[in-house]
Amino acid sequence: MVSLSTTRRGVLGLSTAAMIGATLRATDAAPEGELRVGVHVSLAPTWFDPAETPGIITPFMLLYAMHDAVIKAMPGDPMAPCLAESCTMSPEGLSYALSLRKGVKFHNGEELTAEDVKFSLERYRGAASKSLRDRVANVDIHDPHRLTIRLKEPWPDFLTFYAGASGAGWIVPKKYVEQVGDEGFKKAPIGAGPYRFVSFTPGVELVCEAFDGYWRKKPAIKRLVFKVIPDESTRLAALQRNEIDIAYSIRGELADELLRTPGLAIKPALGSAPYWLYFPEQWDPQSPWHDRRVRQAASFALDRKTMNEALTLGHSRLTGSIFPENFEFYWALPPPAYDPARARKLLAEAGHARGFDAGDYYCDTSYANIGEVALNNLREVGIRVKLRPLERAAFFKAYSEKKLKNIVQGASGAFGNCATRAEAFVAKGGTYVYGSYPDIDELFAEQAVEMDRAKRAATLQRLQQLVHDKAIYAPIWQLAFISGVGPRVDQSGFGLIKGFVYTAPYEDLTLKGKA
Amino acid sequence: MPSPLLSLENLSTHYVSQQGTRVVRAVDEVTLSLNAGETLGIVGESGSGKSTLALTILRLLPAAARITSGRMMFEGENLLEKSDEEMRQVRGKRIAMILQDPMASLNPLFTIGDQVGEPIRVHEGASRASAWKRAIGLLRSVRIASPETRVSQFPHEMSGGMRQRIVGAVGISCEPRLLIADEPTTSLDLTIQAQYLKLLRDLQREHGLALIFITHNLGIVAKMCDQLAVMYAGRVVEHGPVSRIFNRPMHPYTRALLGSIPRMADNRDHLTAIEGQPPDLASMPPGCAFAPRCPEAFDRCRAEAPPEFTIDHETRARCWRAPVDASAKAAS
Amino acid sequence: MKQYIARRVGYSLLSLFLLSVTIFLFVRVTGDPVSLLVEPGASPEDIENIRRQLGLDQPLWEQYWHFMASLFAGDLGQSFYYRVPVLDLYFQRLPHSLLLAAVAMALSLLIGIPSGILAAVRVDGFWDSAGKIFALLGLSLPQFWVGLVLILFFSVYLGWLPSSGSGGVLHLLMPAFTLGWYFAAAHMRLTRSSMLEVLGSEYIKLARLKGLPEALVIGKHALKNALIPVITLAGINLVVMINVAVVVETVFAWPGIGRLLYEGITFRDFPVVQGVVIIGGAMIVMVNLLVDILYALIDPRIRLES
Amino acid sequence: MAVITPVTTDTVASTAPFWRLKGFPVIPVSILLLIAFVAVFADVLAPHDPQIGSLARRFKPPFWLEGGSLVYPLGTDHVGRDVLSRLIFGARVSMVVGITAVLVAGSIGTLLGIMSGYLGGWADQVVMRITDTWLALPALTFAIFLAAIVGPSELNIILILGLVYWTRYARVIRGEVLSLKQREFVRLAVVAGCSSRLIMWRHILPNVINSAIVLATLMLGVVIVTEASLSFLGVGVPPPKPAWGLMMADGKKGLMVGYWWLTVFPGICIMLMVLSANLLGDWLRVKLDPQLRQL
Repeated sequence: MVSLSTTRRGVLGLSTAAMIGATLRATDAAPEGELRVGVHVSLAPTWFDPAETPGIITPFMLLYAMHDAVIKAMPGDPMAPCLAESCTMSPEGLSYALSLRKGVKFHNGEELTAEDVKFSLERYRGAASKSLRDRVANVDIHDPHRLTIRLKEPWPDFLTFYAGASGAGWIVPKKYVEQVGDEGFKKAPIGAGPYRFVSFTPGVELVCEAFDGYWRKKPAIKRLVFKVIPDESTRLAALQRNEIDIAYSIRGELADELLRTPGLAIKPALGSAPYWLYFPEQWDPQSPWHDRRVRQAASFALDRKTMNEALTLGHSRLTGSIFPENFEFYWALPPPAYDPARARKLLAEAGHARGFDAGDYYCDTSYANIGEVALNNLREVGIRVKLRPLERAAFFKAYSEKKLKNIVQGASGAFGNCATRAEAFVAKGGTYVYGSYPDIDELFAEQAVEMDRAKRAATLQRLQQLVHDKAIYAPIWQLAFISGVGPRVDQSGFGLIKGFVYTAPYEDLTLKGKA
Repeated sequence: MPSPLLSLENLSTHYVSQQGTRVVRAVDEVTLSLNAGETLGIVGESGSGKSTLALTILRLLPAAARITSGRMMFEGENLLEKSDEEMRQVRGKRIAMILQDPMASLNPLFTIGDQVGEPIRVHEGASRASAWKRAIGLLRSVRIASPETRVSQFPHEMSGGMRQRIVGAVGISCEPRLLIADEPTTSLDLTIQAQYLKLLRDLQREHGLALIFITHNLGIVAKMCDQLAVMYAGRVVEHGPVSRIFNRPMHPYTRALLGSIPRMADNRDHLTAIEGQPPDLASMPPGCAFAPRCPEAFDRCRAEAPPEFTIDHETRARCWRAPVDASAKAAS
Repeated sequence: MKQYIARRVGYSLLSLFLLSVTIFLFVRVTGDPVSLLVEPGASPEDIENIRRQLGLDQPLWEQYWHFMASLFAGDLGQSFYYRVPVLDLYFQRLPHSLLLAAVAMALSLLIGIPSGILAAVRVDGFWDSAGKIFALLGLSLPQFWVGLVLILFFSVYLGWLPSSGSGGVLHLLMPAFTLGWYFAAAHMRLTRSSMLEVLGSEYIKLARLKGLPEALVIGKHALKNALIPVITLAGINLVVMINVAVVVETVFAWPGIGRLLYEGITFRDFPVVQGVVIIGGAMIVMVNLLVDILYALIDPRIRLES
Repeated sequence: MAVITPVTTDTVASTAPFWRLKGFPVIPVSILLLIAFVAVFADVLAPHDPQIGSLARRFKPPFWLEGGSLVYPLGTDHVGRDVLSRLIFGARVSMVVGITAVLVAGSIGTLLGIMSGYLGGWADQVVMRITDTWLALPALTFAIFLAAIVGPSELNIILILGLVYWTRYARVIRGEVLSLKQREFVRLAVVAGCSSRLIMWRHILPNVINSAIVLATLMLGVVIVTEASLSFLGVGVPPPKPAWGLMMADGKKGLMVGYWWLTVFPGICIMLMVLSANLLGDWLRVKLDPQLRQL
């Protein structure tokens, strides 16, 4: 999960979780009706298995339906205890004691026990699995509902990874997995989530059915169908025809149509991937980008607000940082103003009174629409660039191999915190770092060994300040993910969980006329 | 004298190019007649209009060709006044034709029986079974061995000579009054050629057919035909009984042809013995078309095209010298 | 003849070998699947971990050797993205592709053959131009646009047909038409030229000389002969359709091979791309081989010439 | 009257038929000339810069609709650029991309086709094996890979399309050469001791050039439509270059929203160009095929 903001240490009380459970608990009526979701990507069976969770957000779309986690983000609480009733960190930070909820059943009727939690953690091999394996010493089971996870050394970020940025805390039934094997599990997954797997047709659809025995509440909707519709215009058409009730990722002018069509509703959700312009030639004294004023001018030239209105109907979050707001150690920076006059002035001071030919502007093809607008903005102040959209795979290959020049339009939705983000994008040697500044590298090295959280935060904030002052990047926004919802849906579930762009939790979704 | 089976009067067929600027007089003012049971030979070089004439009689001309004038009387009816549908009913039933390349004339995808019986079914409304039976009989009559098995075979299973005879069988399937054979033997070797000619003659006798035999082989004409028409540049330059023309050709072109007569054994494709080239049909000389090559041409020949002189009831020729020569001969 | 066939089969295998090398290298030099399986900026450990899981940490020649060895064992490897065997994926998609291609081909011939015949029989007439232009239009408009216009009209505006997905006959109509229309022009042209050629043949002349009604001449004698090359082309195009329907499959969310391949490319799912291209290549090479051999059987000159 | 059409032989086997039009295809050629004219004088004709827009005036409809104005006669696109100006400059891009790509494909294909057909043996084997491999690789797949390798630019799209489609030429031309080889004049040239290179250059090339030209007009359409499909898949001519195919791919979303002018106008342009090229090609087939000159 990308959404987690702060790491909670100490006791995660019952309070919030219990309250949510109480207030949202609907009637006990039997689930009925069918909700069809038009999905923008091809669903992969790997996503049925929490152990495979890669470092992208998409699989969580399915995990929330079929599985449940010890602790996961829920409405109002980014770290809500779910399968756990409580989680207590030992004072020295070396162990976490979990007390599991009793009577929780998997879809096959077996009870979820501490064995399954241990098994799931040890079996986990997805994103961040190495960090977990390196730091987790062992898991002690005290009784079927109590266990302790012991660390080799204090690791303040443990819960960030266990409960958020990985699938390790999502529980699969040990007995079943051992019986059917990994391949068998992907063909017929069993979890403890609100919906159980019914059928999957690759490239076509995934069908799930309400699990009456879900601990939190009985889902209101009987069937969930995820239909794969790769083209977004077609997705919109399917929504307009009520072939689907929810259409993920409806962008630009198609979103306008959602507003215009009676019965349809627009559901924006803010993702946690900031977008930015990067100037890889700023370390080359020959390049015009070497001059900080030129980079600042580029930033002032961007009319982020209008861009936001036009491309995402104003739902994206403008930002002055390349770090997402929900990251630990985030230091808020206001979005740079749109000030073309100042941009021109800066350019003139830098010796480009008549503007200059700035070369290429590289971007991922899927986001060339941002580039097209930025291109116009830059040209208005005299920075003349050529758009060079590269197909996604080729773009990231070239970006990481440091083959790009002039301007790069980048983005990242990677899990982690501000330190991990800085490692990849700012500090010397990072995957996407074309050059670095000694003072920043120093700060980065300093925070990496700092055990005191407050001091580390201060260091990282100074680092963020420097990234801003040096205008290494011209940040644009955190992109809004816009989905459409059809007339049959009452509670669509969008935006309930902060930072999560898909609909969730599924047990809370309702159709109109069916309480 | 009984009225002839077929008489063509002043028949002209022209090809007109798409822009209408080029006119090719492929058949020009042809007058011919043929009695029932008779054989008419038509000879001439390639491009002299023989085949066009045959297709004109059947009204099966390419899109660009137009019959511009004349009459075509067949059994007392003017074929030019018939509708397309009426004309279709004449083809195959009353006038049949055997094509230049009988080898390619059979559809490779249908059985022999189907193709031989087809005209019978179309023109006489015969059932499939009875047409089949008739086809077997027809194959027998063109001397095909074991017709019962052959009838259900496909063309590629037949030898060239057999296919030739099958095409003949198609021609006579509806007992037509007139059969036009357009160089039917050019693609055959000599023995088969002779057999085939004999077959045609036999068929003609048995069925009382009139036959138009188009060829450039004067040897065949001598054997097969009663009447002969010599064509040059779209026109009939000489017309008369074969014996008369062979003995006493009136037109210099006929004389040249006879001078270069190939033997039966000499299966040459072209008559090459005459010097010079045939004229371009699209830009004919003002006078006689043959004048540029004619050893006997004089000024009038080059200035004015000769009309068709009727020397006697069996001799007609298009040459300024013809009436003169005729009277000279008569005098001598 | 045996020797000829043996030689042709040999060439075909050589072509497939070249194809395997080409696709193996292409797919590797153009992008890194790992960068797509994680978010940019993911930790190097995770990246290394995935790389090892996918076997991408081995040297190139070893990967190729492994790929070829499994290929001969009938195994195309596991998809990076789906983590299931490529062959499973392929055979899940193949029926959809076959169905789409078959219906598209039927529609394509339904447009192409009549318009081709009309064009050949009524040269320069109204129907010639109308049929010609209708068939050519399918070639002149990008498929994605045709598809969207169809969806807009038949799904959104009229509400007659489902916009996308697979299922009943109704789902099939729009994608099949879009795909078939694109190919209609080729079939129309070939029908026309083949028909014209046949109409000029001696046996058609003879059929007319027999006094057959024009309908019989065209419909029986000419058509049957003229359709032979058209059916041959249709056979080849059927295989082509299975492999090139990316755009149509994407627009109509049709779960076919084309989309599998396209998604394989966008995710740099090496085993999927390799597998689909090789199987598709084998199909095309095989059909060409069959056609060549059939023609050689029919026409001995071809044998001599090569 | 029943029709017997003269027997004709196709120069370009099977891919396309021989076509007969009444005289010169006036309308198609005028359309192509018009497009060429517009392409050449785009700078003068276009009222606005095709690459610059402003979000403030995006999605303006054509002038005859409510909210439209004559300033942007055919409306504006999603970035607020003038559709008419983009169409005008698009003519240039599409013409340049289409024609050059066909030239690239034609040159490679004709050259290799001649060599393969005339020299035979080893050279033939190499070329034919490569074409087989090429044909087994779906064109779009191939194009996506090439685009990923060389990156997107107008020039690269030309190269890609050329590299994808040369095999079609090679096959056709090779077939032609094989039959030319049997002809008298080539045999005479061989007997006269001409070198292979001279024969290919002097005797073979002029005789296959007609087929190459006919094929080129037919390929023009294929290339332009493929260019559009590449844009749809995101690997075509890079925005904001005004290429018709790109305009259609960009505007396809607008189609669902009622901004039909974004795709309909470039669609009409592509359609007219492709149709015209095809009709001209079919006419050329007839004109350039010596066997059909008789009438």
